Amino acid sequence: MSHVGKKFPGTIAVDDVSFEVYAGEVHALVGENGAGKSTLMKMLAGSFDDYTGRILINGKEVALHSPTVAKKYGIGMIYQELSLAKPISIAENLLVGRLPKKGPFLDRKRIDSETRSWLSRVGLDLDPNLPIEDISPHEAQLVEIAKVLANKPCILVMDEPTSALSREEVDRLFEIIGQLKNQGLAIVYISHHLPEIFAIADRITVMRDGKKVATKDKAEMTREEVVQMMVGHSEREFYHGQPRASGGERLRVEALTRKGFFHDVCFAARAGEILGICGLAGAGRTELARVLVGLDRKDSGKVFLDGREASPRNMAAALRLGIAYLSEDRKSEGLALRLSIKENVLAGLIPMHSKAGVYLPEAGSAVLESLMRELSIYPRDPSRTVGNLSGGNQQKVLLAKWMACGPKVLILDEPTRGVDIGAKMIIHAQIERLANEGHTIILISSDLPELVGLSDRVMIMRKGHFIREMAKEDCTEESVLIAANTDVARPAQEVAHG
Amino acid sequence: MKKAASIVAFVAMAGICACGAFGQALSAQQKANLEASLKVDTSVLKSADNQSLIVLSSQKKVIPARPADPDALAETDPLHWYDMEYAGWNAKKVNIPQSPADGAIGKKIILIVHGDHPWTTACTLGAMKVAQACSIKLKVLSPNWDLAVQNQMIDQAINEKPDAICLIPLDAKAAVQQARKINDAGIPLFLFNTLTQADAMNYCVAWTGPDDFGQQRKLARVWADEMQKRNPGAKELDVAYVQHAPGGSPYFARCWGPMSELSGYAKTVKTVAKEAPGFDADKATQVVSDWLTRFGPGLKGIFAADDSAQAIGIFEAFKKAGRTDIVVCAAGNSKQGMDLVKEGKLFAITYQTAEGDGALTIKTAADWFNGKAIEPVRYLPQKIITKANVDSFYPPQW
Amino acid sequence: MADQAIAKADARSTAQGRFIHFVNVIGIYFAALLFVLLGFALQAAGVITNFASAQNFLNIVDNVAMLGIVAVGMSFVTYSGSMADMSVPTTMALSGIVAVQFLKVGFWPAIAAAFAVGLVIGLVNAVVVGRFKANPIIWTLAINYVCMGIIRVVWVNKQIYPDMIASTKDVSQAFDAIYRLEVVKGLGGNPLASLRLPLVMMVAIVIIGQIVLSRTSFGAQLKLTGSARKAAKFTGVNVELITGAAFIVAAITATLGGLTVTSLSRVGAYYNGAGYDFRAVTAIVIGGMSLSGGRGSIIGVLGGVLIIGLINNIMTLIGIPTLSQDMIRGAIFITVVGINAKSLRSLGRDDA
Amino acid sequence: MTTHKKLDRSGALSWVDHNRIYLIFVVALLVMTAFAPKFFNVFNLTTISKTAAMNACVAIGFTIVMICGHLDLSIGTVITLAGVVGLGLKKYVGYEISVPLALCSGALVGLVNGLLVTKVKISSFIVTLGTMTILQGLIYQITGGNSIALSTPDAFSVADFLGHRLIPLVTPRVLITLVLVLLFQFLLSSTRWGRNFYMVGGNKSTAWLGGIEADRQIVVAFVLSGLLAATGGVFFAMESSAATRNMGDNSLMYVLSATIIGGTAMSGGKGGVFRSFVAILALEIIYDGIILFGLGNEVKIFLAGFILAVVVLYEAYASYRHDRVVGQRSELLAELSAAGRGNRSTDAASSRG
Repeated sequence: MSHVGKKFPGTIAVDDVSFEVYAGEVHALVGENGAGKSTLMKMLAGSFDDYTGRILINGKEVALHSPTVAKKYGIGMIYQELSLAKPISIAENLLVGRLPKKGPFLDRKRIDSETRSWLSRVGLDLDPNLPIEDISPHEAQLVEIAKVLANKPCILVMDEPTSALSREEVDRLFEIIGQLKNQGLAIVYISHHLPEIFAIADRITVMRDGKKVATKDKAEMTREEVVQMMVGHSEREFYHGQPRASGGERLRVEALTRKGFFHDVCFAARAGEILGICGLAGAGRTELARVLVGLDRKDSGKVFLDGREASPRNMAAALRLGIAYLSEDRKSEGLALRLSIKENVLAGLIPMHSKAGVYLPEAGSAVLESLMRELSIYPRDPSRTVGNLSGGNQQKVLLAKWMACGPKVLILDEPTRGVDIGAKMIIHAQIERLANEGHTIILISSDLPELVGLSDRVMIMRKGHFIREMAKEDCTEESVLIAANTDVARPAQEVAHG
Repeated sequence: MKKAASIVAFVAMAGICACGAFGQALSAQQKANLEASLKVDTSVLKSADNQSLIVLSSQKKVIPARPADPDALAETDPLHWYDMEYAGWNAKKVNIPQSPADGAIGKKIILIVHGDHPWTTACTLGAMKVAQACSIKLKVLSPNWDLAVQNQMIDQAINEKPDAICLIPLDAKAAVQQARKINDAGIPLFLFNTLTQADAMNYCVAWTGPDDFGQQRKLARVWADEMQKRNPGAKELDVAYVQHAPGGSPYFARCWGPMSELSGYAKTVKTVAKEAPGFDADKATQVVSDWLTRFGPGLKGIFAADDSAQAIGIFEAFKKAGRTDIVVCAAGNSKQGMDLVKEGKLFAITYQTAEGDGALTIKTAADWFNGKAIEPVRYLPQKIITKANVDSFYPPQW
Repeated sequence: MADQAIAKADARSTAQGRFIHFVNVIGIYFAALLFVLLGFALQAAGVITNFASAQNFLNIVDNVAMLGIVAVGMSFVTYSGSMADMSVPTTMALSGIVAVQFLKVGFWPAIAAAFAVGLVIGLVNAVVVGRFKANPIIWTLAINYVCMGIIRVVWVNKQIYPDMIASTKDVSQAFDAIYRLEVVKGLGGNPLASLRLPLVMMVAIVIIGQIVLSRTSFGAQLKLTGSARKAAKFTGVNVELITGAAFIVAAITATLGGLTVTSLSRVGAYYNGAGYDFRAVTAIVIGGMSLSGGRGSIIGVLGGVLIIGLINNIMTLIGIPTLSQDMIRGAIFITVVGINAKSLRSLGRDDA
Repeated sequence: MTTHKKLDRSGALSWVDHNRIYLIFVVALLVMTAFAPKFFNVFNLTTISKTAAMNACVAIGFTIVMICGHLDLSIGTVITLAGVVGLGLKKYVGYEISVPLALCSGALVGLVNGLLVTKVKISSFIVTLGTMTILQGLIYQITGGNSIALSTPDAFSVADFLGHRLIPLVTPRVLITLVLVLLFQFLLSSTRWGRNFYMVGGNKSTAWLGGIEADRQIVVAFVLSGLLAATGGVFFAMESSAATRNMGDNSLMYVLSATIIGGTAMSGGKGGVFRSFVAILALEIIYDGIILFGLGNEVKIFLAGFILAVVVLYEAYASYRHDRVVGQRSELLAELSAAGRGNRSTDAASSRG
């Protein structure tokens, strides 16, 4: 199996790229958002019927005009967005399009046994008849991986497969990748996460602006070089890590509990401080944020804002109190993709820009103008539809929306997930600026360099408990990671005392 | 549960056997029952509008000979509608059960109407009044304008084995199979209110109800006379018809009935338009407004199939256009219609007794139980209501 | 930067975005104009007469006034992303019959009672669809059934007449005037051309509706909710409240429509308002409002209502039987929506 | 390994939830048997099955469309159209040809619906609303507002045949419906082709990526819906020996309610043909009982709305609850209950002390 090559003259998303992957290798594909990685791979998976250029598998030219055809040629793809049908059972999702048959009818027994064996392959023990909507998101991610593996592909494309997985699950996945590689599969691995890339890739291809920059063996490259190829400068130089003079206590959380999600969480944050919250997937970070802004109801505990108890009943109340939350899912929870930049940025200010019920969007023009400039939102035309912007700019619009509200406490949940490095740097600069201006920032992030680089303090969450607080001096990517992975049997309070 | 059901079944069976044991000859008890039944006087009953509840049409309907192929005649020829208008008169009755002639008292009748409507409520009330007077057990079923449900109710009614079934068929044509089914079960059937296809008449003891065609023809003459009076010497009187909802006999009787009548009676009357806007006042307003735009002052008369919503809509349209010269007649006997007659807007309407309709079918069944000879068709009286006599018809039945 | 590439595509799409706006709002009036021209052409060809008269145009708008009132309210529901309020017919019937019943007390109590009933239905829909996110179509359909059952059970299949129930003749005349009141008499010197209350109400509701939708914070939040419910929720919009409010608006206009239709037919009965659900949806969709929410305008809906009025008028003037008109109406409906969908799809937004 | 609580994955409640419609059916049957006069006998039960036959047949196709995540509002008019075509052409070509033609007319309407939904990409609600309106006009155009009846002996013999009782509860028309229900239930649950409908409704892009021709599947669903609505309509008309202009008008709301009550979700991907069938039977039992009790349509309408409302409300509430607890961690809950037990025991200890 060798040599996949294709040309796309004139196309904007992917421009005249040749790319090859050999049997028995893990080929990493890296690049900023919008660099064309995903588009390139979707062509391979048969998602487009109007690509130009040629694709060759095993030296023979093939026309991959539909997913069926691509599948026939043994191409399997794990998508960034889950491609599972929620009301349908795990088994049928896993074996979609090729449910085992006995004669003309389905072979229930084989469906069950086959599903179970593939699930156990990725470390899941679930009833194959459960619908996807009844399992948790990271279980679903594993089912997604199992689904592609079950197709026994000879070329496997993975687009950000680890974004929803915990450390253990990532390790397990890498183990599987290793096995597959030894079986002679060609694996394309797309990720923003450079440590992962360097952990498993054999060769690395860097893309930028829809063009290929270079393909090299891992041994010939360093992380810095890769980053430089992606953006033209190093990632490291960005985090200044200047200590900030933080003010008095702004937010205090006492024994906050939402049953089954997080228990007895206590912490305090000062004005002008960036408080990082670190934890693996499912540690309860997002759930904590949701309770703080009133999206979910707490079961017990107290929250104080500037010394006054603050338990908002809904997001609107939270906003009035001055707590805002930038959610991790910008496409469905963050932005109204069909509306314009202006409408999105000013969305949080509707009550404030209204007099006696009359909405005056012009009142926000100045704010809008300055935010678009500060965040260098591109294009600069506020009437543009947000859905047509690049991921990075969408994320900037989302941040701008909350900056416009000027909250006392801003909770950022994965503020740079899936964002290219250029946008990431702008966003980081703005976060630091907000803190310097005296806003309290609670930063939830799985991106350890970001978390460690930006935060003044880091709280470690594990399995629904706060287990440790680390000061800036003690924080390194490694120490935080180790802390987040350590099982602590004691309740959080004792840790706080210790 | 099952036990209870079987007991019920057993008792029913026992009852049937017991009845059978008496054989054909009337027992003394039956004779007494018959005598008591014959003594019942239903002529004292009144409907809500203070009219006598049961009045048979005094005029004898003249039945012409059937043309060879009525469909071949023009729609404006009265005989085109022969099969519909004279349905039942020439029926070749099939397997009609013999009357037990043992008196109506204590008999059980199932009355199946077509659907819920204030008219139906009044009709049912009339039927109940007679049933009460005759000591008939009456059960009323309403299928809510759903043919499938009406079929179901017929099945249920057959299962209950009543002494007779009275039915307003939802559809003139579907009535044939319905009537056959009831006939097959050996239950006497009395159709009423809507005219059915002629074949259905073969399976029923009798049909009762308004002579829709005859009545509309009568109304048409009054209408034409008034138009001619208001437009003396006019060579052409343009008229339009607001039709009933398609499907039943009123759709035809209340449009082509007058139309075919006037083709002979008043040749100057010319039909320029007909529409079936349903029974929404606002849709009738729209249609009539557009007619006024289209035909202008030439339009001299409108005949409506319904004197409530449609009539109201017509006069709203007139008001907007400032027209008062158009002669409007309508079929029906609703409160709104009578009010419009009283106001002098609507020229004439027909008297349609809803209670009388329901009453007549029960009365006919009672007569049959009492062993009287039943003519195949019984009409309700024909009356035209105009401003002159409208007061005597208040209060309205529904 | 890849952004520049996107910007190029985006510039193109902005031009198309304006085109969409054109199709959605101006386009609908363009279509209406086409029908007017068709009418002129038919008149010139001698197929129809008197189409081009002030009286006829007044008739056209007069005849769709009630539909307009109901459609504008329901379009709030559509705009909020809840597709349609199928409980409109019985809301109309129930509020109408309750009003007639309360004429015994007086005119204003009757109006108040009607609105109280409408509000209760709206509130129930608001809670169930807004708060518990029940499927709006199915839920409102169920409520439609339930209300129909209530009317039938309470009034036992009878219909009631305003003049028989009203305490005094004045009261029943006042009720009669809801449909018949001439707000402006003798328009342009023509004693017959006058503006009646339903038309005035429709115009007022259209103006209020358009202002509410485009100029108030409620409208802005409704747009956000309709475009992206979850994002709106995460932006601090009380989406439950906003969605619920849309249903209440629909219920209020349905009550107005119910009062008008009851006043017109001079009878309180369960069948008043039948068919207004689908008629309103048709007007809304022809008017360019997207069933997926957040797109369209009240002015557009008015255009849709007017087009329906024009089609009806022209077809009756030609003399096409009402029931055959359905075929043409249906075909026009699908064509208009198809064109709309296609123009949206050229932008990759197949959400019409 | 996964550590999440298995939500509603077992337990009586979940079982009840899943088999809701069968419970409603059994309860309705028991209540009516116990209380409704003359309910539980062969005649009456046959009446029920006969009445249910048409709508049950229509519900098959409607359910398939709904499983695909779409809605077919045109079924009512397709029923009428099929009746009109089937009976109207009989005198020219006989039932042998007119019935297939009637079925084809239904399938054709379905095809048009399907193509407009998939190719022009208009929401199915709108498309089928449009075809519904068009068909209303078309039927009027064909019939001139008149019903079509056949009163020839051969038509009567067909009608009698379709309506006669083969075995208790089953007439030939019921048998046709039963066979179709079982056939489609089987196809939908046990063939790849059938499962594909669920996949398309569950997530169209998953289906597409899985190599399922989603658009074709949707078109097939609409064609089936048209075909089965026509089947229900034409056989009903044949048994009545008449096709009326509005015989299908009441079916849409009825079938829609039954399908929802049966547990097929409007969002697609869930449900089943057999469930809809049982729902129709359950409703029919309730309606029949209402008639036997001597209650009027007002009760029936109210109850129909009430049942539908309760089911919709329950489902909305269930998903509202589901959203609240999805993702709960079992070990945290375990910890909590352990703590609770601990507290209680210490309380007990202190009170004893």
